[in-house]
Amino acid sequence: MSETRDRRLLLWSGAVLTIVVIITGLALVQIEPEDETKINQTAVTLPFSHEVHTQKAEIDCLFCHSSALRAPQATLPSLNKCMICHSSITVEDDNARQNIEQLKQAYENGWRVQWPDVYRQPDFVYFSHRAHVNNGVSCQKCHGDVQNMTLVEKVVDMDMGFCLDCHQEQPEADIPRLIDCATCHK
Amino acid sequence: MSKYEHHWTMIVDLDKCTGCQACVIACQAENNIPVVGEDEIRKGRGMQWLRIERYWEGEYPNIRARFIPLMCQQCENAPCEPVCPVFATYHSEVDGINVQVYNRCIGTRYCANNCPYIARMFNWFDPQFPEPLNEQLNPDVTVRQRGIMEKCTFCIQRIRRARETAEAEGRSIRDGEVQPACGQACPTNAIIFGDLNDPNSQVSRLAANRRGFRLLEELGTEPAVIYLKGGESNVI
Amino acid sequence: MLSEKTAVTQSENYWRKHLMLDPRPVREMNQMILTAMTTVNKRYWITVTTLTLFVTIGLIGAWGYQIFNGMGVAGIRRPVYWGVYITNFVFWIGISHSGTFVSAILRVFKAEFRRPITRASELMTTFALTVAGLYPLIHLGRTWRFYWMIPYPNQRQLWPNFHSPLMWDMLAIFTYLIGSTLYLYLPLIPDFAMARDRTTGWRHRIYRILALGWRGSESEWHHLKQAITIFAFAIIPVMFSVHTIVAWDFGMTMVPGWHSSIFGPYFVVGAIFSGVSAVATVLIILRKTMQLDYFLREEHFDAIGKLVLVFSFAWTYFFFADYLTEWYGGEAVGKELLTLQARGPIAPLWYIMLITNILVPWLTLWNRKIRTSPKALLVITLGVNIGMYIERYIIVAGFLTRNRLPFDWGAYTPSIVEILISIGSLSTFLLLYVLASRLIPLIPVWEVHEGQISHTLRRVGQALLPSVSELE
Amino acid sequence: MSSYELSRREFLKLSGLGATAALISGCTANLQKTVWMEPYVTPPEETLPGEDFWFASTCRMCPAGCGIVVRTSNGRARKIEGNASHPLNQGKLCARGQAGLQLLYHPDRLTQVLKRTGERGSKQWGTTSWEQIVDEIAAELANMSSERVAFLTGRLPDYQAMLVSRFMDGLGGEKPIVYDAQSVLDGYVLLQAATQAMFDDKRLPVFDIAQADVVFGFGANFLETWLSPVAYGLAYGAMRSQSGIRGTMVSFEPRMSMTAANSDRWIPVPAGYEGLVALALGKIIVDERLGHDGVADKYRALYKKADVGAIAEQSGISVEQLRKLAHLFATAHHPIAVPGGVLAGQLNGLDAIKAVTALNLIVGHTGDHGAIFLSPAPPSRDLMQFSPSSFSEMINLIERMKAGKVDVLFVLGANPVYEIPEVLGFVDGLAKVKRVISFAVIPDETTAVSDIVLPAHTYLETWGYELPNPGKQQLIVSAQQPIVRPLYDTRDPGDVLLALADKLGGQVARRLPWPNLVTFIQTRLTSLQILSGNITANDAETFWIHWLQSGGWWSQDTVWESPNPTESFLNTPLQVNEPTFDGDAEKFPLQLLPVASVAFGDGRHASLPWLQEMPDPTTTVSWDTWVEINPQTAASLDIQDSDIVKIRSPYGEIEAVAYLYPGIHPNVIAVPVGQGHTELGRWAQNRGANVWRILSPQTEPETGQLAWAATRVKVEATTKRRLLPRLESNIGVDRAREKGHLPG
Repeated sequence: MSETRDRRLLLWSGAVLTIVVIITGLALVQIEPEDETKINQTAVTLPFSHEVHTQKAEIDCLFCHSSALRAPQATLPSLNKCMICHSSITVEDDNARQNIEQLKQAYENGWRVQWPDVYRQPDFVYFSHRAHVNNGVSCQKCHGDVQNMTLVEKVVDMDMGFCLDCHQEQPEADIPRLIDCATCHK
Repeated sequence: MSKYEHHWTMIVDLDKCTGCQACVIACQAENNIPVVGEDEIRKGRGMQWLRIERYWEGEYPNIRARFIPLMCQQCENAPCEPVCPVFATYHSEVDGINVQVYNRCIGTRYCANNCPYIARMFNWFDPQFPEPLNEQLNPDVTVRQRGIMEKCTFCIQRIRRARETAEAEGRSIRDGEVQPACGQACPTNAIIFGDLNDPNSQVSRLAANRRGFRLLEELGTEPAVIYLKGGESNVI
Repeated sequence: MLSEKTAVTQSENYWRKHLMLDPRPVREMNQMILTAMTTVNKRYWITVTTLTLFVTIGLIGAWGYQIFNGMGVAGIRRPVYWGVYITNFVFWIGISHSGTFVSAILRVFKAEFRRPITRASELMTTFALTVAGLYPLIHLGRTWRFYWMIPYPNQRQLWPNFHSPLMWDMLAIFTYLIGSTLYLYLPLIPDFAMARDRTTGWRHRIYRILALGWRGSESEWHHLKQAITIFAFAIIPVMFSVHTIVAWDFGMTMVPGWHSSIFGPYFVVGAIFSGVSAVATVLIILRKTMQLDYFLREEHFDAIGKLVLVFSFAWTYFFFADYLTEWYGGEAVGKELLTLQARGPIAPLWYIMLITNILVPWLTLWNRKIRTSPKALLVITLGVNIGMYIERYIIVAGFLTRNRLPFDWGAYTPSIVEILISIGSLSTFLLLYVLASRLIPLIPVWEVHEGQISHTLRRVGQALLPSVSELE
Repeated sequence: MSSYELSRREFLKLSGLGATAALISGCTANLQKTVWMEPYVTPPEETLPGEDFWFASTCRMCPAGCGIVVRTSNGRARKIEGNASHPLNQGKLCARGQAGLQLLYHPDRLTQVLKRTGERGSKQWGTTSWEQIVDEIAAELANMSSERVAFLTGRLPDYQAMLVSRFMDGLGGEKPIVYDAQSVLDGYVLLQAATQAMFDDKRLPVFDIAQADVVFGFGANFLETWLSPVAYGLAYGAMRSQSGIRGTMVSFEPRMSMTAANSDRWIPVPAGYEGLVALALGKIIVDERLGHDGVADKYRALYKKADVGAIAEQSGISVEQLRKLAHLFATAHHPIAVPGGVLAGQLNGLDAIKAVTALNLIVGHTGDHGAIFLSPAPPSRDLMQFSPSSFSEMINLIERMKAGKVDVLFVLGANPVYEIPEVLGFVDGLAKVKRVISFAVIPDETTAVSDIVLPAHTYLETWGYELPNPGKQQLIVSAQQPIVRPLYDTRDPGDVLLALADKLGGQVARRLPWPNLVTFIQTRLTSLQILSGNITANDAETFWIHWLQSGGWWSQDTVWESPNPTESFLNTPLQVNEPTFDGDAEKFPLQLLPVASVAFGDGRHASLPWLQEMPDPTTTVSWDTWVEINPQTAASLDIQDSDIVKIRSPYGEIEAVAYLYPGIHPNVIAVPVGQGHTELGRWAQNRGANVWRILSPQTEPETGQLAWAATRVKVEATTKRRLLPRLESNIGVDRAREKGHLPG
C-alpha cells in the first residue's frame, strides 16, 4: 500500500469524522426552542417620559399603575386616565404638545396605543405585583430609577438570580416559602 | 401537626365515586393538559393527570365494577423525588406536597419509572392547541413543552391564589377555600380537599374514618391522598 | 538424560503454543505491528464508509429527528418510560468492563497470557464508554438542557441533586472514562515512541506528540511501570463502582423486579461476562483481519474461553439467586414478572437468553478444542453478548411493563428511530475501533517483549519447563 | 340590527373585554404569551387585567339546565364550573358541561352565513350578510302558504323554544317538530305519557334518590346521561353518604351501564323484560302485603294479570331471588324505583315504565323524601316548558317531505340526517324540500345538505333562560348570559327569528313583537318579581341584574308535589307484553342496544376533543366505536378483543371493534351512540360508526315513540383487527380479576 494512498484514506476518514462532529454540534445548537422572551421592539408611537410625569407632575407610580396594589399585574393606565390631566393641561414644549395632540386624537378615535414591553416574565413564571407592593417592596427595587428616565430602559436582568438575591435576604421565617420553587414557578 | 405550613390532603370516597369522568375533564381544562389523539392513546400515552381505573370483580352474572380515581398521591415519602438529578421534583416545605417544576425538568423520566402509582405523564411531543382552542388555556398554568414530565399538582395555582388573597386580607386560608378542579366538579362529592393541619377541616374529620386507607400503603410512601373504601353490602 | 530430539519437539510444542516462549527479535515484532497498522486495503475503506454512513443516519438523522419532534418518536410509553436507550446504555457500560478486567486485573495478578491482548481490550473500554456516555443524552426528553446535570455555579443558585443515582452514575462514568483513558494511554507511550521512530510524514508528527518525548531511559521505564501499577490497582475499584452504580439506577428504585440488593454484584458479573466475551470476539476478528496470528494464539483463546465459562457460572449463580428471591418472596407483582418471562410476550427472548448465556457456554467451553477454535469461540461469545443484551432488555423494558396497578400494565416495542440510533451507536463503536486499529499499535510490543525476555524454557530432569523470572 | 345595541354595551360592562389581540407564534411553548397586556381606551370600571371574572349562566351541553359559572380573564373564557348557588347542580358539573369551552373555541366553527352555490351536498358555499339573508328568507316566506313551512328542532332552551313556537304560530304553520335524540334515549316522551296515564299530569317525575335507602334502577342511567345527570349524581352521593344510612342500589338492565356498575348488585335482565320484572316484584309485594300496612291492598287490582312464575322463567331470575328483591324493596324505609333509559327503547316501554313507577306507589312511601314527586310547574304562561314531540310526528314530517308538501324546512338544534334510522329516508325527503335552512355552530351532516346555513351563537355568547325539567323541589328559572363577545359573525337563532318576524310583519310580528332577545327575556321575567325567591327587587332592572348575577331565579320554598294515581289507572290491571324485536331471530340472533355515551350524549358533542379523548367509564375506550359483547357470545362467534366485526341489522350494517364486556347479557350487544360522523369538525369526522343508521323504525304503539332498542342484529367476524384506544390494560385487569388482587 503506497504512502500517499494511505494518507489520503486517513485524511478522508478524518474529514468525515469532522463533518459528523460539526453537524452534530450544529444540530445541538439549533435545537434551542427555548422560551426566552424577546422584547418587542416595536417603535413607540407615543414617547412617554416617566421623568416628567413623576418629577415635574409629581404623580405617584400607583396612580397610573393602580392595580399593582390589588392584582398580580401592575397594568398600564388607560387613555382615560391620561386624559384626566391632559384634557386640561397645556405644555410649553412643542414636541410634547404634538405628542399630547396625538394622545388626544387616539383617545377621541378609540385608537390603541401600543406601548413597548420593557420587562416581561416568561410563561412559566408567576409574579404578583400585589404580593410585592403590599409587602413594602418599592417599585425602584426591581424597575430601577424609572423616575429619572425619559424613556424607560431595562436596567435589571430580571432572571431567577435577581429574584433569589432579594428573597434570600428576607426574615428567616419567610425564607422557606420565598425560595420554594412553586412560589414563582407555575 | 406536621412540619408543613399546610398539609394539603385529598379524600376520595370510593363509595361515592361513580367513574363519571367529570373530574378528568375538569383537571384537563384547569391544567392545560393537551389532547394527544387516537394513535397516542392507543400507545398508552394519554396525558390526563387524573384517570379512573376500572377493575372487575367476579364473573357474569355476579360481576361488579370498581372505580378508583388515581392521581399523583403527593407522597410524604415520594419515590420520585430523590431520583431526579436536577431537583425538578421536590417536596414543598410549605404545602407538604410534591411539586414538579416544569421548566427545570430535563426529561430523564426516572421519576415516572419510580412512581408506583404511575401518576406521572410525559410530554412525548409538543402539545397542540389549534387556534382558537388556545384561548381557553388557563393563564395560571404554563403549557409544557415536549420532553417535560408533568403530574397532578393538587391545583397548586389555586392554592397559590388563595394564599395570596388570604395574605392580602390578613387572615389564614379557610377550610374549603381551596378546591382542586376535580373536587369542585365531582357531582357526587366523592373528592374532598383540605388542610390536614387544621383539626376542624373536613378532611381531618374524614381522614379518621374507619374506611380510610392509602393506596399501596405497604410501600411506605405515605400518600396525601386517602381513599375511603367502597361499600360492601351483600345484597341478594 | 533428555534426548535432544524430544527436547526439540517439546520446545517446538511450547513455541507453537506460547507466545512468551516463542520470542522473536523486537525489530521484527515492531515491523509486524507497523505493517498491520499501515495496511489499508479496499475492504477497510468500504468498512469505514459504511460505518460512517450508519453513524450519520443513526446519530445525526435519527437522533436529530427525535430531538426536533420529541421523545414520542421512540417506542417508549407509559408505563415503560425507559426502553432500548437505557438497555443500550447498560450494555455498553458492560462491554466497557472488558478492558479493565482483562488488563488491570490480569496485570495485577500477573497473568502472563494477558500481554498481547491488553491493548485491544483497553481500547474497547474507552470506546464502549464513549458510546455508553451518549445514551444518557439520547434518552433525555430535553437534551438541550443536559448541562443542568453538571454541577457548576449559576445565577439560579441551583445544584444538581446528589441524591439521585443518575448523578452518581454521571460522576462514576466520568471518572471511569478519564481513568481508563489514562490507563490506556500510559502503556501506549513506549509503543508510540516505537512508531515515531519508524514512521515518517504525518504519522511521525502525530506519534512524536503522543510519545511525549519518550526515550526509553531507565528512569522513564521505572516511572511508567510505577504509574501503570498504580493505575491498574486504582482502576479496579472504579470499574466495580461504575457497574454497581449503574445497577443502583435500578436497584435504588421501587420498581418491581428492579428493587433488589443483589443487583450491584449481579450487574458487575454480567458486565464482565459480556465484556470478556466481547474481547474474545474482537480478538478473533482482529487476528483474522490484521494478520496477528503470531501474537494471538490458541493459548489466549483458551484462557479467555475459560474466563467466559467461569463468568457464565458466576452470572448464572446471581441470576438464579435473583430469580429465586422473586419466586420465593411470592409478592403478587413479582410473580407476575416471572410469569411474564416464562409465558408472557417476552418469553422467547428469555429462553434465548438462557440458552446463549448458560446452556451453550456450559456445554461447549469445558472442551479445550472448542475453546481454542476461533470460529466456535466467535459464535459462542457473540451469543453471550446477544444473551446479555436480552438480559438488560428484559430488566429495563420488560419489567417496566408490569407494575402494582394491573390497570396500568403496558407493552413496549422499539420504534424505528430507536433501532436506527442503536445501530448508529454500534457503528460508532466499530468505527472508532476500526480507525484506531490503523493509528494505534494494537499489540503492546514492549510488553510482549518484556514477557518473552522473562520467560525461558528450563530443563528439569526429563522435561523442559517454562519458567518466569520477575524482571523488576 | 337593533338587538345588538344593548348586547354590545352589556358586553363591555360585564365581560371586561380588553382590546386584546392574539399573536400566535409557531412555538407552542409560547402559547400563553399571546396575552398582550394592552391598556384599554376606556376601561370597564370593575375589571382588573389579569384578574379573573366569573359570570353565571346556564349550561346547554345537554337539556338538563345546570347552573354554571365561567371564569374569564382578559376577555376570554377560561373554564366552566358549576354554579354553587344553583339548586339543581349545586356547584357541580359533568364532563360534557365542562367541555362547553371547546364548543366556543372550536377551530371548525361556522363563522359566517353560508349560501349554497353548487349542487346540494357538494359543500360549495358562498357567503352573504345577515341583513341580506334575512330579507331573502322573509321574502320567500311571505310568498308561501304557511303549511308548506316546517320547523324541526332539538330540545331547545326554553327561550328559543318559545320563540320558535310563536314564530310558527304566527306564520300559521304546523307546530314545530321537536326531535331530540338525547330525549329519545332517555325515554322522555314515554315518561311523560306514563305520568299522564297514571297521575293525569304531564310534568316529569323526579326521583328523590338522595334520601332513599333502597334504589331500584330499571334501565335509567341517571349517573351518565339520563335527564339530569349532575342532579342525580349529587343525589347519588348523598344516598351513599355513610355518615347516615348507606343506601343500597340494585340495577335491572341487560347491559351493565356505569350507573349499574355503581349499584351494589347488577341483575342482568334480558332486554325488554325490565317491566316484567317490576311487575313480578309488585305482585309479590302486593300478595305478601309487604310495605306499609294496608297500602298494598289498595293496589291489588293492578297485579291481577301478573304471573310471577312465568316472569321468573322468562327473565331467568328465580322466584326466590325475586322474592328476596321484593322484600329488600318493600321493607326499606324509603325505597324508590326509577324507570327510563334502555327499557324505554322497547316496544313495551310505556307499560314497563308504568310497572316500575307503580312500585313506588305500592310500598306506600309517597312522603316528602325518598320518594317520587313532580317537577314544579312554571309560574305563568310567560315561562313555558317545552317537551319533545313524539317520533310519529317526525315520521309524519318525513312523509310530508317525501310527498313534496314541504317547501321550506328550518332545522335548529337537531341533526336529523345523522340521528334517525336511515331506513326512514329523511335524506330522500330532504331532496324534495326546496329550501333547507339550518342553524348550526359546527357544520354537521344536516348543514351539509342545506341551502342556507345560519351560524349560531354558542350558549356562551348569548342570552337566554331555562326552566330545568326535571327540576328540583324548588322552581328554577336559570339565567343565560353572554360570557364573551361573539367570536364570529354569528347570531342567536332567537334574534334571527325576531328579525324575520319584523320583516314579515302581520301575525308573525304580533306574535313576536320584541325588538331583541334581551327585551323578550326581560318581559318573560316580570312574573317572577312578585314571587318569593332568591331575588328581591323592586324594579325590573334590579331584578334583571340580580338574576344575571346569581345565575337565575329560584323559589324560596320547596314544593313537594306527590302525585296521586287516578282511579282509572288503579282499576286497570298492569300489563307488560313480552318484548318483540324487529328482525328474524334465526337470521339476526342478537339484540342491539344503542347506548347513550357519557362523553357525547346522543352524539352531538363528538366534535369536542376533550370528550373524544375521555375514556368511557366502563370500557375506558376513547376515540372509537366499539361493540360490547359478552365473552361467552364472543367465544361462540370466534371473536376476540379488538377484532373488527360487522353488525348487520335488517336495515343495514356497520363496523365496530369488539370489546369483550363481562357485564352484558349474552343475547345482547351494545354499541355506544355518537361516533360515525361524516361532518362535525376535524375531531369527529370519519371516526367509528353511527349506530342510528341501522336501527329499526318501529314505534311504541301508544305514544308513537321510537323503539330504538328493539332491533335484532347479526354479528360477523371479519379478518381485520384494530387495537382499541383504551386506557386500561386488559391483560392486567383480567389478571387482577383472576387473582382477586385489586388495589385498595
